[in-house]
Amino acid sequence: MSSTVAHDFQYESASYQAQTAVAGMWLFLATEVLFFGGMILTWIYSRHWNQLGFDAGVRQTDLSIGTLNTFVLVTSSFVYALGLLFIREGNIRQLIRCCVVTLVLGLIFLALKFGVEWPEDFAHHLFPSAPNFKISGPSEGGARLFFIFYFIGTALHGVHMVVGIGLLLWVIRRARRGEFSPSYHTPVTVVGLYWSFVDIVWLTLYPLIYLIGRGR
Amino acid sequence: MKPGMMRLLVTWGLLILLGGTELAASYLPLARCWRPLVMIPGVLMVLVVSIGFMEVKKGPVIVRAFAVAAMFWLFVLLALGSADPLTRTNYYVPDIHVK
Amino acid sequence: MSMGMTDMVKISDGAAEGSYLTDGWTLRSWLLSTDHKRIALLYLGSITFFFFIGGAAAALVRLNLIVPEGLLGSAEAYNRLFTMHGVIMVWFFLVPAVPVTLGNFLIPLMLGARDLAFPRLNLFTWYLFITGGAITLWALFVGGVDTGWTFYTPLSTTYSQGHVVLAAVGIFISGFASIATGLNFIVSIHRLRAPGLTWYRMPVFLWSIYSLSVLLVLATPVLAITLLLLALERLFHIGVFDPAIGGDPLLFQHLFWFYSHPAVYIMILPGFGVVSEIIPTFSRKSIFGYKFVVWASVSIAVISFFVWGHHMFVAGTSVYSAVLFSILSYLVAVPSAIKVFNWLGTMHKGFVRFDAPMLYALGFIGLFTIGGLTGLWVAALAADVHLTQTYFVVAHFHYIMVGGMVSAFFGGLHFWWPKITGRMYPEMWARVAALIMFIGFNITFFPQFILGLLGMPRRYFSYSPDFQVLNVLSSAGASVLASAYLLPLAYLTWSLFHGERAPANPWGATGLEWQTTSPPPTVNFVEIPVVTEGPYAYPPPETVHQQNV
Amino acid sequence: MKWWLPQASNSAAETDHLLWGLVLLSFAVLALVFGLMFRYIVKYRAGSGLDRGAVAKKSWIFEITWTAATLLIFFGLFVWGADLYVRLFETPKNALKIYVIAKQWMWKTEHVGGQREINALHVPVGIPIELVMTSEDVIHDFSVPAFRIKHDVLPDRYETLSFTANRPGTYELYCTQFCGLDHSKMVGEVVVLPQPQFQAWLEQNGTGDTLAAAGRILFTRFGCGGCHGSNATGSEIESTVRAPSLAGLYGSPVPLSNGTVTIADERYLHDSIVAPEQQIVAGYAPIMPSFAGQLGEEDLLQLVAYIKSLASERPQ
Repeated sequence: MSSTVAHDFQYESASYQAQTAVAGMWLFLATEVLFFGGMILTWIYSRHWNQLGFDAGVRQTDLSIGTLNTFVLVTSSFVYALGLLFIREGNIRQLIRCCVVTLVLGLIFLALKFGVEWPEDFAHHLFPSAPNFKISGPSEGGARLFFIFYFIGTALHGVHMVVGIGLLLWVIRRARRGEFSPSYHTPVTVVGLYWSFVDIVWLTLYPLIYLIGRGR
Repeated sequence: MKPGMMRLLVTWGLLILLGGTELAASYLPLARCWRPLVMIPGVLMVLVVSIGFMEVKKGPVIVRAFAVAAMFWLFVLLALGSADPLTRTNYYVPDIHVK
Repeated sequence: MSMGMTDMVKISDGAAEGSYLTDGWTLRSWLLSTDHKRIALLYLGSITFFFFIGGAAAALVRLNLIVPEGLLGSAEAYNRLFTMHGVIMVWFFLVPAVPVTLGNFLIPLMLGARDLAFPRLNLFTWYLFITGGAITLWALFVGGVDTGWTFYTPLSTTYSQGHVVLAAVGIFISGFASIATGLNFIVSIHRLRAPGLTWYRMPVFLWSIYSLSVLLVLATPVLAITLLLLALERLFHIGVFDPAIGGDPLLFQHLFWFYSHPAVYIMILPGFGVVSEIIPTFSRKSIFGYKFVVWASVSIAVISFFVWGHHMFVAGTSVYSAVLFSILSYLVAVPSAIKVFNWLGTMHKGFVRFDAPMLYALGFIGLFTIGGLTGLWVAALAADVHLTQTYFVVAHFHYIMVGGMVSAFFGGLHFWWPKITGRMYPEMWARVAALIMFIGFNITFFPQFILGLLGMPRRYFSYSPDFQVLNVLSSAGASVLASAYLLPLAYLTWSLFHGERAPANPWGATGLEWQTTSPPPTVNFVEIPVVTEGPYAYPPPETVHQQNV
Repeated sequence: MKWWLPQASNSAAETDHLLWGLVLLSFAVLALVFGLMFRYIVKYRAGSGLDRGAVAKKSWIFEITWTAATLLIFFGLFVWGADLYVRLFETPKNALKIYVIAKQWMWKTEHVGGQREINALHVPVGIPIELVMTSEDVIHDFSVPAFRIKHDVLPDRYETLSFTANRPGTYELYCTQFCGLDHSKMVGEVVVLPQPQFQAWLEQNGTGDTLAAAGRILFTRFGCGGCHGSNATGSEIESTVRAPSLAGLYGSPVPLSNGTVTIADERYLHDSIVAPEQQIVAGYAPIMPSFAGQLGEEDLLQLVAYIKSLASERPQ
């Protein structure tokens, strides 16, 4: 690779362009914070008006899969950050390996969530608009509201996970073509920020879905 | 031990620890309206990830500005947004008679 | 978030000499151009198109209101028309208007940069905008929506027969164009300033673009989640806004207005920016209280997120939150007042000329002040109980949107027309158009203040005969206003071919965009200028003796 | 063409004072802004040979003064508006309750005595009125410009709107929250009658069952007596072990299973029928089924009126 890295004509140096891309990603993540912030406000309203039913809904969720998924996602962020350390030293082979492990962990998360947990919920008639909704009687409304939040929240998070996995594949492809070096690895950093942000979204969804209202 | 490896391990350890406390705290017999306090470890985990994995402290100063701005605007949305339901007194009948 | 294909953004060889207009004639060179100036012109064409569609809907609405029982004969058609007018004008004209056209064109020039931070993202936003616009137009023309542009639930989720989901998808997609544009502007203003261009040497236009980009970036995502929840509730017949299962319809209003009030500041902030450029130029005098005007824009960007509750004073929210939102709404009105006083201060002891842009700017100050003052009426809680949902509110926001924003847009268009096209517009015709617009506007909307005070509700297909006289007057004014809007379309198009060639700085204005040729080359500046002095460095008045400028 | 709006309620006069205050303030500010603008663009137009003289170097003196002045005036307007608004929201003591049900594109009003009206509302002069309003479908808005009041009417919730008419006459009633196709047809009239004529009107229209009587029929038909133990004759009602007694329930504090105490108002009675789980009385199992699907808003009003009539005798 040439020592001086190519940069777009409106920047004066490659490192300046790299930092600008990182700043742009942080600002994009700020918009995503507001996007999920709207969801959190619906959680506040739904729970405030139907606390009994809402907490009844929380007790129907599968805590073990949720906790396992949280662990999987936290570890995947750790592995990707490790990969970032390697590319800073120029070790492309280890970067690719770390990205693959992150990819696998991400797929495990999706498999657990949409392959195991969701079908389990459908089987238990927990889909909110199901006529034979599992919880009936006094706290039916609140439980339906909980599962509306549950399915929309996890679906949105799942969409962001799939986009994250796409970005990971793109980073792996470019790493294999040898485009990254200690002086130029902006896409790796930017995708790392996005992946850790998706982990952050899960870290806020996890208590809202699995924990609050769990105890007696 | 690679430079920065310690940072990652500490971050990972902290996250596991906080996740555990969060899980345990959810089993405390809290009154229904105090249960959202379980979110405190959650918020700490978000902070740990943004410092540990996302290195918010590195890079240009506007990175930190955008992160703080996101948190401030989220706080405005949630605080002012929930001001209405928390203070909305349902239709209240004046005490016509006191038995 | 550069896409990584760094080879896409290369400089074509003819970029230095000639102008960006002559730098490639194929359709592909326009539709795939990442030059911010060409993208600005693509946007200019699209929002003009949407402006005339929204305007046509408005004309039909005013036509219908000539007779008390409704001329169009069907409430269905009327409801869908005023909804179309609202949706098109808000999301496809007013929100994008100045930022994507004048903003896209001028920001790199004013910054002394060669292009925005993410050129490819900039082109992508135009395609997002066009796709969103096409879907929304398809929804409106294939049957339309009958919920008003506010989409209140449970009407929009359970009881409406219109194409709510299709329109929501269209607005959802165009929302991402807003987010990406705002992101591009903020990062560019932070990172691409010319050497010597400190924050306090930037023109006020850039400050107001920066403030509105903060609003674009942080408010639009909440609109995205709101429309998503609305569409899902309509498709699955169950959702968080459904009162039957314990949901809260007021939650929708909170989420919707959390976006929509900052959105009205997205619409007016560029107007402040344009007027803050025009007034100093045509008074040949530095702006009065630069720091106060600048920090007024930034404080609007922050406080505008605290006030949305004033749209819901009678909606059933708690009394305490209503009182809280009322005091905050008065707080957000203070920066706008500061700006008006500073514009007047700028004209004080200046050398005022009355070219067309200045006429539009003076019209802006007058009409925006009326709009702003009536905002104080609807922020006072008890007055709002009487005035909300009546024609008073309709007149209030049209005074700010049409009287303020559209005049500023035309003022900016005329002010920078020489720089954008290299041609001068016909001065006399422009002044005539400005005058007719001012008169037609006032005849249209001032009677609506009185109708509102008398209690005529808004969004009524038919009304009681007592209100007919004022409605006919308003409809007459609307036809004058409509004709006034056709004038610039005509003579500006004419000027493209027969207008006299424009010099680099026809107004003798300060600002980096006037230091390059008009129209500028693709790379904007042959070599990047170095800024050494403040933004409006006109000679102080006392040193300027008799001068027939 | 009518050029002014009658003031027909106590709060109308005060609201008009506020509006006139705003008019005067607006004209004052407009005179200042337009005056200064015209003076400057004429006096300092480019062609005038006037020597401009030195421009004030420090602008912040002006800035601080007009910012402070603006803040002061705005705070005054806020206090004036908020004070009147809060008083409007206080439900007056011993108000005459009238029930309003909004339905896509008509208003139904019902008096306690059973008098029912469509798109019309008869009220006595001088007596504080409290409208207890709910909607059967979308959000509507009960607006009477002559009283300077309006309030949204939400589905599945009771919203109240109180006023005191002080001038006999007939005034327009509008729906001012867009509610679909015939939103503009959903208009009516509020007829304010002097008290004797109002009493005459009540008797003349009192043919139907009173709300309470209709409520008792529903109470027996839906078998509420099975658990709540009040027999058809309405004589002494003993509370059975399975459900709380309804005698004297209305208006009295009720201890709930989650430890809080609530007042048994219309909303509590309405919700306990439609969504019993929200407020379970302490010491009782949550076994009451929800009647949400079977009882419309009108039936609920009658049941609530009947339960209120069970309250033991209380001093008026």
